[in-house]
Amino acid sequence: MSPTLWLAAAGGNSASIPAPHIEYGQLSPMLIVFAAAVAGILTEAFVPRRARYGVQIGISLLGLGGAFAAVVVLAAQGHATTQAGLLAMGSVAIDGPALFLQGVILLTAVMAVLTYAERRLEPRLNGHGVDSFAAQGGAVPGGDQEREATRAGFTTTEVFPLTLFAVGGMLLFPAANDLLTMFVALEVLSLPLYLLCGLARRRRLLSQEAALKYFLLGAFASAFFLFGTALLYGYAGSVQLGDIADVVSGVAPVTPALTVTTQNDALLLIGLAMLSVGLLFKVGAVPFHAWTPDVYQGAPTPVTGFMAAATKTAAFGAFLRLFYVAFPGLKWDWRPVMWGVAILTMVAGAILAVTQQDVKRLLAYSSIAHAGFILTGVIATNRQGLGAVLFYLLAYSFVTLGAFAVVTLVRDSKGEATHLSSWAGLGRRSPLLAAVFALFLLAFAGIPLTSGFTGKFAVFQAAAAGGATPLVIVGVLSSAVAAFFYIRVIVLMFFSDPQPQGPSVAVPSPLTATAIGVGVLVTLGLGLLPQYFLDLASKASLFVR
Amino acid sequence: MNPVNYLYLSALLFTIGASGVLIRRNAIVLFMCVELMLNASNLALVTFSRMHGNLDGQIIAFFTMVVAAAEVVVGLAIIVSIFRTRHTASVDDSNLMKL
Amino acid sequence: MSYLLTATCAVPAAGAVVTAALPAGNSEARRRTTKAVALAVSAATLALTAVVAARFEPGGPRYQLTESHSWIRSFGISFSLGVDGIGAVLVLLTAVLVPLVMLASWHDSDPAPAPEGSFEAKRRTQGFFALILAVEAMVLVSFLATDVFVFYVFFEAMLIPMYFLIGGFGDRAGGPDAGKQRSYAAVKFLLYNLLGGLVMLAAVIGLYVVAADQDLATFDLPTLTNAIADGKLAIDPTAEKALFLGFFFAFAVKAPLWPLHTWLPNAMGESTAGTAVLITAVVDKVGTFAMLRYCLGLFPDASKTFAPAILVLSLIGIVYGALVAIGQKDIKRLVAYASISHFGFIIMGIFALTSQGQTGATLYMVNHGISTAAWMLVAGFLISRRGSRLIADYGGVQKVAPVLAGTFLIGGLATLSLPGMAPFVSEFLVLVGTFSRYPAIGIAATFGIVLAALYALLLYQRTMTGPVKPRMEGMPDLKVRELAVVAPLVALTLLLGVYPKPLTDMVNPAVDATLSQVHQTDPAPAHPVAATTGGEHE
Amino acid sequence: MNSLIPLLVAVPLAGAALLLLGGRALDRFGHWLGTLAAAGSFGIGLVLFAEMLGRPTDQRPVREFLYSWIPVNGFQADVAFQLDQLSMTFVLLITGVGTLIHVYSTGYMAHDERRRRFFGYLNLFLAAMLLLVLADNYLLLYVGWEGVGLASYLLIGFWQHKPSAATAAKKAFIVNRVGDLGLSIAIMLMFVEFGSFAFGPVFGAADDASEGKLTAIGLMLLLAACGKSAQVPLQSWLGDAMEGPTPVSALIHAATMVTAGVYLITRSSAIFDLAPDAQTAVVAVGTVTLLFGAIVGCAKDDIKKALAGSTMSQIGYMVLAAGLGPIGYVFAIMHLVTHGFFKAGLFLGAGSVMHGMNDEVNMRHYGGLRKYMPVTFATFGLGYLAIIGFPGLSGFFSKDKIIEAAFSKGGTEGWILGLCALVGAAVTAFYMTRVMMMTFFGEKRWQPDPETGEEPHPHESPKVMTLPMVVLAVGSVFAGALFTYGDAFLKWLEPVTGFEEGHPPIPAAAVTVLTTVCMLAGVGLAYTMYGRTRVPVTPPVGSALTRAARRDLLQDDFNHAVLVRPGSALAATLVWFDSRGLDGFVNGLAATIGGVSGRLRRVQTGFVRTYALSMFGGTLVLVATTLLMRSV
Repeated sequence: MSPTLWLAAAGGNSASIPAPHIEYGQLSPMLIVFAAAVAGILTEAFVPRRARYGVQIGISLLGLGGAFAAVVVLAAQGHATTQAGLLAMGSVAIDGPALFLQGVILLTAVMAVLTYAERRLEPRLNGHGVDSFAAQGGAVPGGDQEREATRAGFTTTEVFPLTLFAVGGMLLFPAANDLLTMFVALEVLSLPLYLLCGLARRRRLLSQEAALKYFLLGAFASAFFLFGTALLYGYAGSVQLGDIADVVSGVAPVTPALTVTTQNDALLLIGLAMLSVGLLFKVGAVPFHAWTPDVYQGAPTPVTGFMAAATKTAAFGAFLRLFYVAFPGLKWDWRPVMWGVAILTMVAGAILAVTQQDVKRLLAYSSIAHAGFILTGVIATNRQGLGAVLFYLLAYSFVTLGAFAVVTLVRDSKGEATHLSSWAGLGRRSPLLAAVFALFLLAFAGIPLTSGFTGKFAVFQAAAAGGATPLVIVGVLSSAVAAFFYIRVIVLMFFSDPQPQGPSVAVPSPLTATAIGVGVLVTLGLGLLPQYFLDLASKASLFVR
Repeated sequence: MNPVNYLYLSALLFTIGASGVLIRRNAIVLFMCVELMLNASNLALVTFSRMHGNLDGQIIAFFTMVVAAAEVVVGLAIIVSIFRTRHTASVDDSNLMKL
Repeated sequence: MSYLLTATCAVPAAGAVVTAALPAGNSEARRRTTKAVALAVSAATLALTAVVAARFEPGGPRYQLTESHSWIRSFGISFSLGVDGIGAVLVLLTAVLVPLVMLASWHDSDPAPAPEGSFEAKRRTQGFFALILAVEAMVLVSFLATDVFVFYVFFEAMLIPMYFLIGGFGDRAGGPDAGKQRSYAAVKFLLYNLLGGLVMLAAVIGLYVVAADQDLATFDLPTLTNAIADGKLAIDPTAEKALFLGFFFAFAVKAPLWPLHTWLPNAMGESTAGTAVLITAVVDKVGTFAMLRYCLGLFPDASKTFAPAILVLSLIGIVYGALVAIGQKDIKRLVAYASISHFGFIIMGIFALTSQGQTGATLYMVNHGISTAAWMLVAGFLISRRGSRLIADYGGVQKVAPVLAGTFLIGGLATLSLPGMAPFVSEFLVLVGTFSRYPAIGIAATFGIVLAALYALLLYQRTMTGPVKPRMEGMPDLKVRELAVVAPLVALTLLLGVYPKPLTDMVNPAVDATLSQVHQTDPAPAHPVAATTGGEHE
Repeated sequence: MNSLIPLLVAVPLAGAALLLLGGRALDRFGHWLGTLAAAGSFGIGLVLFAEMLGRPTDQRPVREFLYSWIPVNGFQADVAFQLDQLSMTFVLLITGVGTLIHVYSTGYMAHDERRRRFFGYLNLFLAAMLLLVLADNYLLLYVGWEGVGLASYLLIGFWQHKPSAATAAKKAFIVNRVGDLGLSIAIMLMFVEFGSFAFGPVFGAADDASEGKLTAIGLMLLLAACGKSAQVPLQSWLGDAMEGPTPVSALIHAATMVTAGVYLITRSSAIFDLAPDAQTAVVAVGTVTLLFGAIVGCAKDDIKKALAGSTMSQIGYMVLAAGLGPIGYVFAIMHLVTHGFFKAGLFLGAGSVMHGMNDEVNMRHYGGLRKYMPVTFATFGLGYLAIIGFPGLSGFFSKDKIIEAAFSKGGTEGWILGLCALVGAAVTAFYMTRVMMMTFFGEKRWQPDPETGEEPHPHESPKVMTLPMVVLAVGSVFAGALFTYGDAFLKWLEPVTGFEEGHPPIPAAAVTVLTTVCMLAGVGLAYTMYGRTRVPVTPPVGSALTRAARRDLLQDDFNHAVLVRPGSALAATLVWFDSRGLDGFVNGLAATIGGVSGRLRRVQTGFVRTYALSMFGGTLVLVATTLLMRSV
């Protein structure tokens, strides 16, 4: 298009487009992770195949560790509280929730990487230990190329950089302070996950199907998100959450354009609804949950664990920021709707899980139910609620990762034995593993003295304080239903007789063992002595605007 | 010409894209419909950008194109690999996981 | 601040961990060490509780030996313990019963024939005894807690070890589908109580929110009850009713109160006799105890509102439980239904809101614990000999095993609360206490004593008397170990029947305090005569 | 001196404990130990009696407070004893007769391997019975009350291997429990009314209370008495109780325990005197029972059951008397004592006969035994004469007084009662004569033992058994005269029970004459039926009344039809309801959730486009509701 148009569009003051100013230090967590990801790619390009595995693990752990260190430092400098502020021309926020969730995501990612790197579970292929990822992602399942790759003992070490990219996106997602950044972050975290889902070594058809479904629906959802962004931009003339809030509450300086657009609430409300669709899809809330069970089942289990934990955390982070920063003024419009969604999610998640026969699908539905519980905390729209949700996400992430890590250990000739029937009598053959899994299940069920209970108590308490008592009641009732299927698994493991040719429990390397161990520790720790982390969460529970 | 008409157009496109996703069977076409939805959004953005007289909308549109491109890369990779496996691009054929 | 109470709870807890960690293995020696360790721990606990009881001054303040350790400041939760008269006697009961239960189920955890290297073969015994100790620890905490949240947490957590005890270890009498029956019973137990617990959770949260609104953001029981008593904390009536129901539901499931009782027969029927005793004599008592301490203390007005309805339910429970017991074919289920009838009495005593009723109810908890333990454990010995729970399979036992029969009869007589035995004291107090406020209900409940006589004596007659049934001859009489279990129980039953004063002295002040929380006083007699103790009217 | 009172209870209790807990070591001499305990208690009783006589009348009652039993605020139950003339009378009767029967049992149970336990139970009974009569408050009395019930349960079912015995024992206990219901309700009423249930306070405050309350209390006490004393409608257990060893029947089901009801009513005189309606009820029960028992007694062929019937009816007399108020109490107790002697004697005699006839109880298989067991015959005979009220023997005095008192009730009521009592006397004479004739006179109708087939060789019982019988016979001969001489008994008891002279519409002498006439009539009739004509070995069909009487006048059939069958039906229904109804509901709920889940799962078709559709739909709903929220 021609310059004149340009000038017209720019309102004739194109000269005064300010040069962006970036606070690299405070963005360091994301930058470090992205850097590590790029390094990973380069590794794929230049490091010999044999060495890649080690190098990638090194890079990933260093990157994530460094990022976590950065987060800690930033928090120590008070960026979580007093020094909280906006970065990069207000498109990224650094504040309590952001740093807290970034910390959680990074820790989760570290554990996930550990489970990724596990190489003792799969039978060794002519001398090469292999992990649970496809020998060669592109190769046709069962095709010559794959056989070739498998024999050569190839492994897809690309999963590490992919994961790092996803982590980067996840770090950005809850910190994004304008809709555009949020959208970009959304895509950055999603695209690598789409790929990761398709890279399972066993059951590749399921894996690819999972990838396809996740991708198509994900893209569909983000299209809604984008259109919502467009409408909100249309309404408020800006995509910065703060500005939107000002416009909504009518404190923003009135421009002639605004006088026109703000008359049209439809823009605002429809935009809000469509944004929520994009986010509700990510957190897996009913009726946008349909992808969850299929994807969780098909994806490689370490990836499932990572997704279930980290994606939910990041998505809820963004969700909170959107509703707490941009739309506090719209409480009375979105809260009733979210009530409905929360109730629907809790009930449907719990009820649907009752009849599941596959462990991974079961956990998928349970994660849906938990999304519902977390939503009750979100709806509280008070500081307690925010703190409670942060804590819940912390607790939930580790339980989930631990649970899926356990799933990777129960195997038979065809790989992981995820059908419940094959878990019968597990508690008799390997009591320890069964006990650990039982602990995670009890935490999911919210039995006291586990992290699950503390989290549930926190969110329900906040919800009740926020006047959402009915939600709490629905919550406890669906918890009862949920308890039913968690217990069903425990019964299966401990009280029913083992199948003759049941699965065996693989002895993991220190990697997975560490992941599970940490999971157990956190689960018990947050159950027995949660005070420190509750403080942390409540200290962090203030958004910057 | 009243910019609002562009909004109507974009809404129309968005709806067409969405219904396309629901109706069509071929993964590629499905995907194209999603792209259509994204472009509908772009149109809206640009229009609003015009109405508000600031550049944000147009910048977002550029970003969107980039993102869409990335999506295409990933998406096609997945679709193609599935096609090579199953020799079909119909999304209805891949429903091993259900219930 | 003394750590005595913490120690009392910590010892069994630590013991559970130690026992569980003991070296695995199926050798008789290994098992014996496990059992010895567990028994020693429970004995130590008993000693500690004895100290607690000794240090407790009936005349003193409501809660004694109190201690408080900050736990979750964010919700005003502190791990605070304290013992009042009611708690003291129940703590004693628990500590006394657990070692006896262990002794009684000495061989119940010996591995059934199982594949080598399986859990049965390796860790079964450790598991069993560790679980018992875990239950003991949690029960003790819930009796001693003076913080609503702490109580709730252990009230709930208790379910898990209990669940594994029920589901994991049954008596030898089970049929081919015993395992299925057991896990059904275990799941039923857990789901019932979990549902109750979750409903209570909502109420607990509600209470906290209400209190926090009136900037009393704490779970500390004395603080709350005092604030409620002197109106500093005003809960609006509807909310109070709702909260009361939330708490009561959980306790009524645990207690269990008709019609929420159906989990009990399965649980007691399928588990080992020892576990059954733990359930009915110890764990369930937490429910009735909590009604007394929490429902009445926290929601006095609601308690008064619902008292009549609850009394009716408990009345139904008394009669219903007894009648169904009469119709049972299975010894242990019969005992279970008898217990349901007794819980009816306990709850009735609590909600009659008279000092006789509540003291009676408290004693009833203790006495029912002791007597049912005796009855159930002897029944367990019997079942372990014949390998059947069916009444019809027995007959003429008194001919071959007179001591067993005799103790079984004593247990039965205690259950039908024969005067001179402990249960009579409590039952009569409950009846009088109820009668003095609700004559009709009191009289109706009195019919329970006839039905009790029916099921107790019918069971004795069918199993013990008459000609000796086949496969009965040569049935061994009670062994020394078994006598060592029964003797203390029988002794206590008689002693507390003849001289319950030590207990009443402990309980009375606590009961008076409870009643004053509910703003209730005993109805005065129509034509009072001079108080008549110590032979004053000579 | 009072400190001896607890010993009265303690000694036999200790004996019981020792015998029941002590192992086989005691088997050899345990029975003597038990007897010793009884005798010791009797001794203490005598000492206390002596020193009570030593005190002036107004200071005779003493109270011994042991300790506070159940103190709960207003509710104060003590363990405290009260020994007044009434209690003393019972103490002597219980320990005296008790000791004799212990002695008798040493012989009777000589061959039973569980003899030690038997004596343990007997001691236990003594302790409980003494507690009953010594308690100074109703709750402690309750303990003794059920204690004797327990002892009776254990002793009736002593031969537990016999199902009939076990059943009888259970029946006795259950029926008694129904009575106890009354006692506990009465205690509750007292507590609510007076805030106490100790004799002194309650009786002291009785006249403040409304008559309605007192009537209620009285009726409840009556219910209790009916249970323990086998009065209509709770009499059904006594007949079956004869399953127990005969000494038990003699001690518990004739002389002592069954009379506890009379004690209760007499003891509560202060309440009954103020509740005429309750008294009327008492009188009615007594009268009905005295006829009921007598009729049953006529029809039974089982000697013990015949005697049981007679016990029932004699206690009917006592209850009747007690119901008459101050004019009756003394005579009720007097008859109770004399009855204690002769009925115990009769039972021991019956026991002796059975002993000689290898445990045959059917009188139709007796006959002509007088030659073979002279002592038994003599003692039994004296007891017989006593019970039918043969002039000069004890029964004559006590019963006569009761009948007289019955007339003195006055009005038509008095006439009815008196006449019933007279008829009762006649019937008594009839059935006792029948027993006498069938057992000791007429030709032998002995039958071989059904199992062993050996012929019975009737022989006199050993000294240790006959001696007590002799003593009791002496008692039954002279007790009456002794008591009446100078109204000794009246003077003795009056301070406790109170007394007022009865004024029968017809002169006392006339009553005596009438009584005697009736008695002779009964004897004559019985003699013609069973003395003159030979008795068939197999019972004749008999009249409807006879047939009914043989079945205890259909009492059991009634209970079975009205209580037992519906009861067990109800139990069965509830069992069904519990598993199908309540549990069914719960399981149904679980199943429903499962079903819903199963149906909802179908939505998860696996088709990505369906998922997209659900998302799209969801979006529309979301948008719509958001807009709606604004518009409303």
